Amino acid sequence: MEKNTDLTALLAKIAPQGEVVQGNQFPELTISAGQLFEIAEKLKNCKEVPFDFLMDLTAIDFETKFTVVYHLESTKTHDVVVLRTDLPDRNHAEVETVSGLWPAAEFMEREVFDLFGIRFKNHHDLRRLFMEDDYGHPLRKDFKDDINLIEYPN
Amino acid sequence: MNSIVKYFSEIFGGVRSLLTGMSVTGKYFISPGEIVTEQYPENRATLKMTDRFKGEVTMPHDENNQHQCTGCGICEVNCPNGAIEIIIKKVPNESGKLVRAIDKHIYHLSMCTFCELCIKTCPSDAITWGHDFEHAVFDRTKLTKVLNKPGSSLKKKEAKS
Amino acid sequence: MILEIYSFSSLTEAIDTALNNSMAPWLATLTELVIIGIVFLSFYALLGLFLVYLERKVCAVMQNRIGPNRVGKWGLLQTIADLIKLLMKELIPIKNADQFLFNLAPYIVIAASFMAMAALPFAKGLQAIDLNVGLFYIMAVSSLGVVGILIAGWSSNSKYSLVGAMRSGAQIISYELSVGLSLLSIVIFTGSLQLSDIVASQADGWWIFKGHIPAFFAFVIYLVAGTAEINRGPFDLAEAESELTAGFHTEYSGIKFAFFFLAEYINMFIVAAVAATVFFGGWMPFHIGNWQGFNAVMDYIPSIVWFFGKTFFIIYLIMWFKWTFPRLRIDQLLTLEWKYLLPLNLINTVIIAFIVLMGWYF
Amino acid sequence: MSKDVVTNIILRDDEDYIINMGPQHPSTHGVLRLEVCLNGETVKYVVPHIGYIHRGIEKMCEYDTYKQIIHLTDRMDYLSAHMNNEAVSLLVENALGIEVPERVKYIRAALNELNRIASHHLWWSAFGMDLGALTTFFYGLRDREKILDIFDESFGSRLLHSFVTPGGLMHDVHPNFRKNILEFVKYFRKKLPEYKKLLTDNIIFQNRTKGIGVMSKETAIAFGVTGPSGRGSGFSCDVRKIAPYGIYDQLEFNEVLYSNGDSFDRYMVRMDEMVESMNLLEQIVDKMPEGTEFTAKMKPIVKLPEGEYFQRVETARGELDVFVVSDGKKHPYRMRFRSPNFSNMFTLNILGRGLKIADLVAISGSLDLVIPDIDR
Repeated sequence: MEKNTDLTALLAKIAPQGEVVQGNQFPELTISAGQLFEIAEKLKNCKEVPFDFLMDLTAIDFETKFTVVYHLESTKTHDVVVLRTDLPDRNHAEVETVSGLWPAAEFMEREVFDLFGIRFKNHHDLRRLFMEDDYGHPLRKDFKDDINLIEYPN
Repeated sequence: MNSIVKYFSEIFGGVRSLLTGMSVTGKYFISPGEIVTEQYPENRATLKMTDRFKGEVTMPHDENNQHQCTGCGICEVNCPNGAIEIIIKKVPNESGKLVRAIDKHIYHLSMCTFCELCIKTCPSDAITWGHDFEHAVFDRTKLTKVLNKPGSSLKKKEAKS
Repeated sequence: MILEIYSFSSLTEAIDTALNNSMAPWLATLTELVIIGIVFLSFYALLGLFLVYLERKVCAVMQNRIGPNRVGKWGLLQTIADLIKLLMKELIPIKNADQFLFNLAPYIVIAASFMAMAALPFAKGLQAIDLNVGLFYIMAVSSLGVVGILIAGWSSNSKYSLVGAMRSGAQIISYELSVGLSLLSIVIFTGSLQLSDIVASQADGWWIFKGHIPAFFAFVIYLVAGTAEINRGPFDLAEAESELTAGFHTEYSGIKFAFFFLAEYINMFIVAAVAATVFFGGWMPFHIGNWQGFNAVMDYIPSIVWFFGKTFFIIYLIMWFKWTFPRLRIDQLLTLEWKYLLPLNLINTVIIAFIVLMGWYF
Repeated sequence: MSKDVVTNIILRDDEDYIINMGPQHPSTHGVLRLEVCLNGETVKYVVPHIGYIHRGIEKMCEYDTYKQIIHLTDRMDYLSAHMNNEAVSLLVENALGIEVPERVKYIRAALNELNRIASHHLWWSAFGMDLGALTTFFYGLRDREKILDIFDESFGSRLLHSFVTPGGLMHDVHPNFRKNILEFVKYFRKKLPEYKKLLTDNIIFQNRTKGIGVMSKETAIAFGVTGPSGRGSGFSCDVRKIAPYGIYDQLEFNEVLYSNGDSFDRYMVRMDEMVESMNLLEQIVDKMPEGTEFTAKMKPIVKLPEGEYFQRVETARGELDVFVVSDGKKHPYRMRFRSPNFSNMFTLNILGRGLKIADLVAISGSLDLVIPDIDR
């Protein structure tokens, strides 16, 4: 199982607009939300290293922006790349869905929508997954819950 | 013809597989020595927990009603669930100076998840696991325990040689 | 032949004569009916409780457990305690259920199994009514229980119940055929549907031995089909616990649930008793042709012991199935009947008819 | 999207005959609610509803130190508690560049494999029960008890151990650890043929599982179905092989792969994995160095350097990924668990469509769902 060494070069070729860095574990590609679907499709259908397995899809609340993170693995070469996209508008965060490319994303996107309130455009069934409809988005940093004391001092 | 052979071989194969399955249960039916049931309340006398069994957090006291807890509060900080509360008091020592000592070491068994962090981090080995596992009570407040016995005091450390 | 001391006919005749001497004939008949009714009712309840206890013990030992052992000696009173619990439980009324049918269903189920017991020959001279179509009567009456199950499933206004009831309906309609055909093959031997005749015809050997392999085949098919007919594992689709929670009796509680529960076990007893009567000679002791000495020794065992011994052996077989096999799926259940059991059974019946025609049996 | 992958789009109709399986239902193994639409006995579609046991573990982790997080991971997939613990521990160790002693790696691997067997025991028991073979439950639990006794002796708890900690182990394993493992392997090798006789070879069981719930390899990859469920479809996804951690690169074992992707193959993968795990256990006991060291040197307060960290481990149910964003403090800034069951469960609709309701139970049993892991 040899690792493809020039993954960063590959990423740079696929997404010339994006910013490619070698993270501490995997190559990371940061792109704007508008290009996400296009790049994701290219990565999935890439000839040499098809990234066909969506390991993880999640989001991070950086207080100033949301970052949606996609961990992609190629089942052919077992290479992993990280795809990131920043959503600066926290109140109307919106990004194109990738559930058409990786059906696994359908539910991870629903989870992200539930916990962060990030909307996924063209998602065919975007409903809340865990919480009530009128509950806040608990993984946001500004979320306050007065009933369940999770913020005990430590 | 072939299909008829297949039809009957299917039946015989199926019946044979069913009979092998029945032989397993049948074997256990005629060997009651294999019964593994533990008759719990009756075997209380012989039932022994393992040495490391995590029943509840306890604080051992010696015969002079002395414990080793200095009230440093490290266990309280390390507990992920806030199951430990330490109430501090000031007591005069031999020279009349006020020093820190525990008033109450409160342990909420209902909140404990037995992660062992308090026992692991205790610098003076004052708390340890108790082997009692019959914790069921009718009132939830009874699960809040005070670990240091009333009137207990800190055990003096032997002078370092 | 059979020792007369073990015959119950002297006892029953004595009661009959005493009653007829002391009162008018119609009143005597009425009193007899009442006595029989009471005897059967208590027998029914005790038998049901004992079977529940037996099943628990049997499955426990098969599963490396002890089973009930707290209430009474060896847990013998466990089922009585359960019965008391069920009696005291609330009967939960179901909203939007058809109340009349909902309450009626348990009685239909229990009445059907009760009626079937009337024709069973328990021992020599111990049979409530010896109909000349006894076997036919038992089959007809015991399949009435499914009406109760269907009513229960439909009237409780629950989706699980309805699915369970429909499964049960399909199941009984299919398997009734195999039960009938496999019993028919023995009727071909005896030439009579009267149960006393069938028992008497086995005085020189049971049909399962006298009838060669085809009779054994018929017995196996009867056992499978009979298990299916009483909705027991591996054919317990009507109450498939892991799929339909409890199937047709999901919504029942308290004593109404207990009725279904009891009826299921009594049905198991009836199926086993019919198998014992038809294939294993009923209360007839184990006889081999002309071995007079051996037969005489066997005669010393009372007929009622023979009957219950055989019945409980078959009950044990049925329990053994249940606690070993996974459950079938509904379409596989029907496939098993229509594709395997029925054709084999038809062939078997033809073979038996041929054997009887040529007189190739003992 | 390639044609082999089926989509999950559900077409609802007002006339649908809906049955709610769960949240309290014997075969959903927890508080999972399946909205099942029936057409007679045939399933039209399945909509899983989750969240009944959502505890917000990811949020709670943001207020806990890395050592405290361990006890939360126990409670996600409570049947593979060791693997979950190890995931966080490995992540912290890799981030700090700590090399744990060789012996610890071997002990961890042994615990993983023991836990995997114990988990598969419970799965086998419950799977048999889903299909109506009630006796399997007791045989499976009887053998699982032997493993739990080993756990009990070493950690004092049977299910939720919190034993693996960043830097090593909580304390040393019991001196009888090796002996007990070998005894268990010997015992279980004798009992495993019984499993085969009772369930695997049974004609009813085979009819109930063969060709039921067929998942193609493409579907497995697309839906992210990992672990034994994915390997039943031929999706080579064993993290122990593709991204080895701990001592796994020095041990010899085979990745169990089947290709049909039906319930029976998913069943067989787990049955073979138990054998494979026993082989691993024998190797581990054989190679495990003597000694008493059980932890690397660690600072009392663990602070990860700023950055993002990712760790994959193979639990009994599939790939568990831990993703941590650290801002240099002693709490993680964001902690994310990609739980294997989450992805596995959402294939219920595409696998169960068009089959009977009894098959749905067989499929959900063969996927080996643990609901607290889905909800987290």
